[in-house]
Amino acid sequence: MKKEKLFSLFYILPIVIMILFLFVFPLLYSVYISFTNLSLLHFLTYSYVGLRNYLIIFQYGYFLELLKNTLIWTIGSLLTMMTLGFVLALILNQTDLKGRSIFYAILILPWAFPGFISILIWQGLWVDPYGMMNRLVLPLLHLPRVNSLTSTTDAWIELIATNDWLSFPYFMTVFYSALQSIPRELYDIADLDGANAFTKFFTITLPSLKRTIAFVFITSFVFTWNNFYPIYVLTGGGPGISTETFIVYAYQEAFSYNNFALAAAWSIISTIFVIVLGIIVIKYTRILDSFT
Amino acid sequence: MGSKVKKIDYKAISKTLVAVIIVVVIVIAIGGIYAYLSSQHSSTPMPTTSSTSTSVTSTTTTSSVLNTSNPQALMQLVGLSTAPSTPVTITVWNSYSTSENQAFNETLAQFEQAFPWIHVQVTYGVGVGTSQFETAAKAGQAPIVYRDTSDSGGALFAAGLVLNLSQYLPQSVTSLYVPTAIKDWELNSSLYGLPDNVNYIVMFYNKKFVPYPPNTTEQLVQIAESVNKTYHVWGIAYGAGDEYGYRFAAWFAGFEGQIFATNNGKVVPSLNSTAMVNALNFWYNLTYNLKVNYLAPSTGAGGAEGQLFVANQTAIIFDGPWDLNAYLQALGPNLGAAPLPLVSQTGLRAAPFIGSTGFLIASPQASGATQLQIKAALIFVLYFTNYQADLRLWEVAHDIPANLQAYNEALSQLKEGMLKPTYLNQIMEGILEQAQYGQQFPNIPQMAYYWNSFHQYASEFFANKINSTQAVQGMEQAFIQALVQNGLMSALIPLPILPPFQYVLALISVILTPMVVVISPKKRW
Amino acid sequence: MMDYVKLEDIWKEYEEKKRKVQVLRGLNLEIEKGEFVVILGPTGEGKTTILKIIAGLLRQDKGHVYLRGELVDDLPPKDRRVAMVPQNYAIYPFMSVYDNIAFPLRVMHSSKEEIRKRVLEVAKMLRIDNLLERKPSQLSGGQMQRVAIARALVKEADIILMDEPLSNLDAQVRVVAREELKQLQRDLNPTIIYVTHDQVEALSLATKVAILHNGVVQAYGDPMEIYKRPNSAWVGSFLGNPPMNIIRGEIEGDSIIIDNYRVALPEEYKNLVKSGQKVLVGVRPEDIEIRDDGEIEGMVEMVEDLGPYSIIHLKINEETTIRVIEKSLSRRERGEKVRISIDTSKVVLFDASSERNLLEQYEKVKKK
Amino acid sequence: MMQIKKYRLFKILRLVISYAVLIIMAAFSIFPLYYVFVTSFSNAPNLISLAVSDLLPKHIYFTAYEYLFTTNLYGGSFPLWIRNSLILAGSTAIISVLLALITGYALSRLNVPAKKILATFIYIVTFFPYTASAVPLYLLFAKFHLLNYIGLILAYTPGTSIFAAFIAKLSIDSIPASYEEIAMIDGLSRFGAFLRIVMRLALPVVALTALLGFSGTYLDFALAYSFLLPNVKEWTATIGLYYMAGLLNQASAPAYNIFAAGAVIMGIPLMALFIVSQRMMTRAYSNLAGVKQ
Repeated sequence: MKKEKLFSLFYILPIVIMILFLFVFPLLYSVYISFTNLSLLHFLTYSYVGLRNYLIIFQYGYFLELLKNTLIWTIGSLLTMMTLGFVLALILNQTDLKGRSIFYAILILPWAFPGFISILIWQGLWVDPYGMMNRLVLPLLHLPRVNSLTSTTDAWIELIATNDWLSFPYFMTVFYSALQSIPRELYDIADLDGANAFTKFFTITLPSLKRTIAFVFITSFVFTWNNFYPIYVLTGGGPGISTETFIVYAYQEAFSYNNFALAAAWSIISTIFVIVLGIIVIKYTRILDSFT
Repeated sequence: MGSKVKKIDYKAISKTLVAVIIVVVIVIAIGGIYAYLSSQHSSTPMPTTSSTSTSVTSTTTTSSVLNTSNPQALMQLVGLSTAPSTPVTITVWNSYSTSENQAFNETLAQFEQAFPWIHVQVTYGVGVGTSQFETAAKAGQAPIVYRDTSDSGGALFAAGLVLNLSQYLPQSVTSLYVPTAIKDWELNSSLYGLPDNVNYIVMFYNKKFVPYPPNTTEQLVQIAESVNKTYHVWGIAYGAGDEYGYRFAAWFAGFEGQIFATNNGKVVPSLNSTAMVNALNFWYNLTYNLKVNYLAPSTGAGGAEGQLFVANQTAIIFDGPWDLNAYLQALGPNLGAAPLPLVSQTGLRAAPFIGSTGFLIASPQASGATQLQIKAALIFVLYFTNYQADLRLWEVAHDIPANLQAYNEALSQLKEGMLKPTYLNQIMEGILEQAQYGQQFPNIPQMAYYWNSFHQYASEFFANKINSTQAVQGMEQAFIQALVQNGLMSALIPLPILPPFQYVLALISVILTPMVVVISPKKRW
Repeated sequence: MMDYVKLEDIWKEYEEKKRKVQVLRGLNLEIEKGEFVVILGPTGEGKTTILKIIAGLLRQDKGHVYLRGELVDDLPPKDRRVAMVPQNYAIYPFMSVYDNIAFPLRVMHSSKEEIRKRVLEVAKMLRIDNLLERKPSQLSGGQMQRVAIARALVKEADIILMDEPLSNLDAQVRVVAREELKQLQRDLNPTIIYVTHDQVEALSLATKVAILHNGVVQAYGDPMEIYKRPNSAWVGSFLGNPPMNIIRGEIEGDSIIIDNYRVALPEEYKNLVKSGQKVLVGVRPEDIEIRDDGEIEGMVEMVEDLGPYSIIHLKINEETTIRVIEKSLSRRERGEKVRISIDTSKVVLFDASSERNLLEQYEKVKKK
Repeated sequence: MMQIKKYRLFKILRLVISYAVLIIMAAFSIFPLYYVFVTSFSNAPNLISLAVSDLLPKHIYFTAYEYLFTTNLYGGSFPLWIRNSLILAGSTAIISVLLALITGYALSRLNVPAKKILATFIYIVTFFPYTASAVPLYLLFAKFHLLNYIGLILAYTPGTSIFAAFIAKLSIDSIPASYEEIAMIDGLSRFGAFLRIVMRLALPVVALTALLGFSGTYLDFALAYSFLLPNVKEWTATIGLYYMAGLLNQASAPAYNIFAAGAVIMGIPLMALFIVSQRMMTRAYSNLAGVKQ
């Protein structure tokens, strides 16, 4: 028995070691740094300052503002892209629809295209009034133009729409996969019972996808919370700090202000938030139960 | 059965939770203790290696004329009588652009011929002002030589990552460079780098739309309006909303403002002034009321400003000579360059930062360099900022020389109209003229905290979120806060190491409240 | 004669959802070479666990496994030279039939020609040589089963473990497969350890049956012998369909008193019991006849019509119901009163407390 | 009769709406890519197209592609960097697959002590943002002299593997244990059975992990840049492309047509890979739905 346990540890060892080095070490290091004054003037020799950095955050920082932004960014992105992915998956899952695979192939292209390039391209597309979004697409749809420099709302629209473009194929794929694994018989029985499309959706489709939605939600929640590039490239957190999230702010704190200690403290606080929120979701969805 | 299983599951999850909480607590505790312990060690002041450098300078012959092109003279200057028997390798991070690299490579070939015992390992294409250098320095892997801008070099020097050249070179080397340029590299009367060129922004205009370069802001507005009316293109493309304050500093100065003031011998920000209000309002007016300025989302030749300028969609932009080639290619003889205009309200010139790029040498803690490597690096930086090297940069890439001799040579070339194509002479003259109306680029560490403070409130102002008074108050406050947070200004309320009781309580409750929610048994999702 | 497969005091415990389940509790089993042993037991009693322990896939917590007379506790599965046919056949879906059968040989690095020769030989024997190029998804259940057996045979291991290999087959195919399996064993004479919960399979296939219950072998021996003379009341009631009637009774002189009725005490038990002793009377439903002059009267409670015969449940008193097989097609009604007679020569008696066969107890004493 | 008519009408309506949504979304997904494509064949280094008519180019220039394939920058070249990227991404993919599947296997099959706590822990530490771990990682890897491909592969692998390990676990759950048991009896070791049988049966997950591992590495810029900066010959295609297009060096004006051309060269194989493996991908992800309630 003991030998068996040791033996199975051997299998889990590689990932544990990697995680210790690649996640736990940086985490510990950041916690450590956040208690010091490592910054431009104390770069090679720094000292312990206790909770000073955390106090700065709560006393001087834009804590609530950033929290609000981070939530708008995360929830706004997630809701829209999950809905989009879900609707597309439902559409693609109709058996009497022709050309499904072609559409699917086209629709996953944004995912397959180098993201760092896409974001730059989108930056160009959103330029007001020259980018194609403002010059062609939005006027075509009779929508007002979007200028992220002059309006916070516009900045959020720009960010979330771009993020949607980048990520909806992933959600579409996951939901499409899940939909395909629902046994046809369930629908056949429902048909015999005379259920309409809505009843079928709410009694069969949605419950069958509950787990998938939960798993995808928590994974993507963390990813989006920590996602940095779209904001950094598209709006740089502006106007002002109105689209700045914890992570973007921490990054700027580290690399523009060279205040690595404060940046570490911001990162730790941000991480505590995701961990707490993550645990709540994990707890309510019991998603990790299936993985152990 | 079902309920039983549920119960077991619930228990398991909360056990996990407890484990996670314990892990988090342990992690934080270990981190804290470790930080505390190691700070006890590291807080003992380290003997700075530079002070033990056995005063190399004493052996230097303070010869009347320094000739940094002569290998022998260079070696003597750093205290070497003969070439060492074993070769020395120095690592160099090069931040030149592609065209500048042509000049660099030529100089490098000559250098390697002159100093066969120095092997130069070049990393091309490094950015300036990069955090890469800091991270590498933290790991003790910084390059021995780095080419950076004077202001971010100043920050590196303040951080102790860069060698104090004053301890290695005689004061007389400063005479080799254009005074404004070498001044950019002095902090607390220490020299921390040697400049290879001078840079600042100028006004580029398109002769197709602009009949004469505006000399005052009144003229600027006039021209912009008439261009707008006649040609239906933008008069100016200046993304004041996407500004970090590098270019805006010129207007700020023109409206009689100063970034820093001295108060009881201490440097304090002085952004909260009518000058800033006026400068902001001036550009707001051009953008929103007269609608002749395009509030571009990105700057430079690759940004929206440059692209509009290149596409004949705007008459005037403000940019530096580093983008000259792109504009020259696109506009040819239509391209004009002139100094920024006089601010009519004050009668003062809009004065851009006269910055400089140059070579600096990493401190031994940052790069792990030996004394011999440092000597080789000194030779390198002197050689690459000498007359020939700098003139080459001017000829190939039109960099404004920082080497005095090369600068004078460039001026005489312009006077004789020797540049080809001929219209380039006029452009370069315009660019060089700007140097007379510049302001010194502050390189004190405080400067590092100016950019974001300015940006945050300027962009909110141009997004119509706040008025100009709020903006200037905000940026000043943010600036002060940043300085306080980084220990560059004393705080109004001193920050204790151990937080007040209520903060600890608040922090704990912030962390624990959601956890309590988690632990409380609830219906399954 | 050396035991070819020997399990000695095997203990095994599982942990399931934080609860410890003891599956095997000191199991002993000795199997001779060339035997076809069927391990029979209810589901969830650890039959498959035994096979896995023999194969080396699981390690017993305590006890020893001997194969061919050698202790193999520390030998990994690949070195134990056994073959196995798992319940779901585990035919690799990504390989053709040929590759599936050839797999064990490939792993042993046999030569190409050797593999080809052996696979064809085995395939021909199992009449699947026409299926070799197919993919498993194109096979029927019976064909899959043959492929699985072919794969087990191909490596010429002389110990073959089978885990309910017939349970996934249709009833008709199953009968044929059973016959074929039996024939195969006779022809090639490997030692087969076969696990099932199906009594018919056990009785028809086995040269020896081991009945597993509560983590130990309850009975081990010739299947018909166990059927006729089960060594415990549990074995008696487990084996046979309908199961053996176990009725409470008391010895009184030369007869057994059941309820108010008197039944003659069988000859062989005469010296083993004394008056007043409480016993359990085991009698198979087919050994009871419905006769008007029968000793015992009961009321028909339920009739199971199975076609060739019916099972009649007779209520004797509040706590005793007796099952009787009646071959005639005559219909009985619920509530009808009938009389039955027990063939006393076939009756077995168990100790009322230990539930062991009294005969066995006596033999044990004699041995000592 | 009416019923059937109504049903027909409903069906037609449903299909029409579906097609409309699909066509709009397809246009939405393709438009930026088309834009990149067009830009790569122009000779204007602009990102902001100044006229709608530019969307249908009158002239096609191959200058950007020519530049990418012929220019030698600092002693490196784009084809060399592409090769480097492929090697790096390929190795990461292989190691990610091994790591993910081994972990998934252990979680699914083996009696790992404190499995639940371990899994939760593994899951939760990944919440720490990448941007914050970049500097500590650099310092750590510098200390171990791992600022090279080996270090990069080590740093890339867990990101993909942890997510993939959970999917692999679900996938392996659905594979009957008898497959590997029979292989072990037939002469493979446990690890051998894992390699030859389990990995093969979990092929969709293997493919998905490989794909995610590959694309993650292939497209990364930040980490590769900080690790490989001093060695031009070891640069990856992403770093190379940034330099070729002049996006990193503020002293040169960006050439977006070159950037777009590089994007096309890098993007087409990746898109092909995604399209080819889409079936595997859907099958791998469908494991998520198969989770027991």
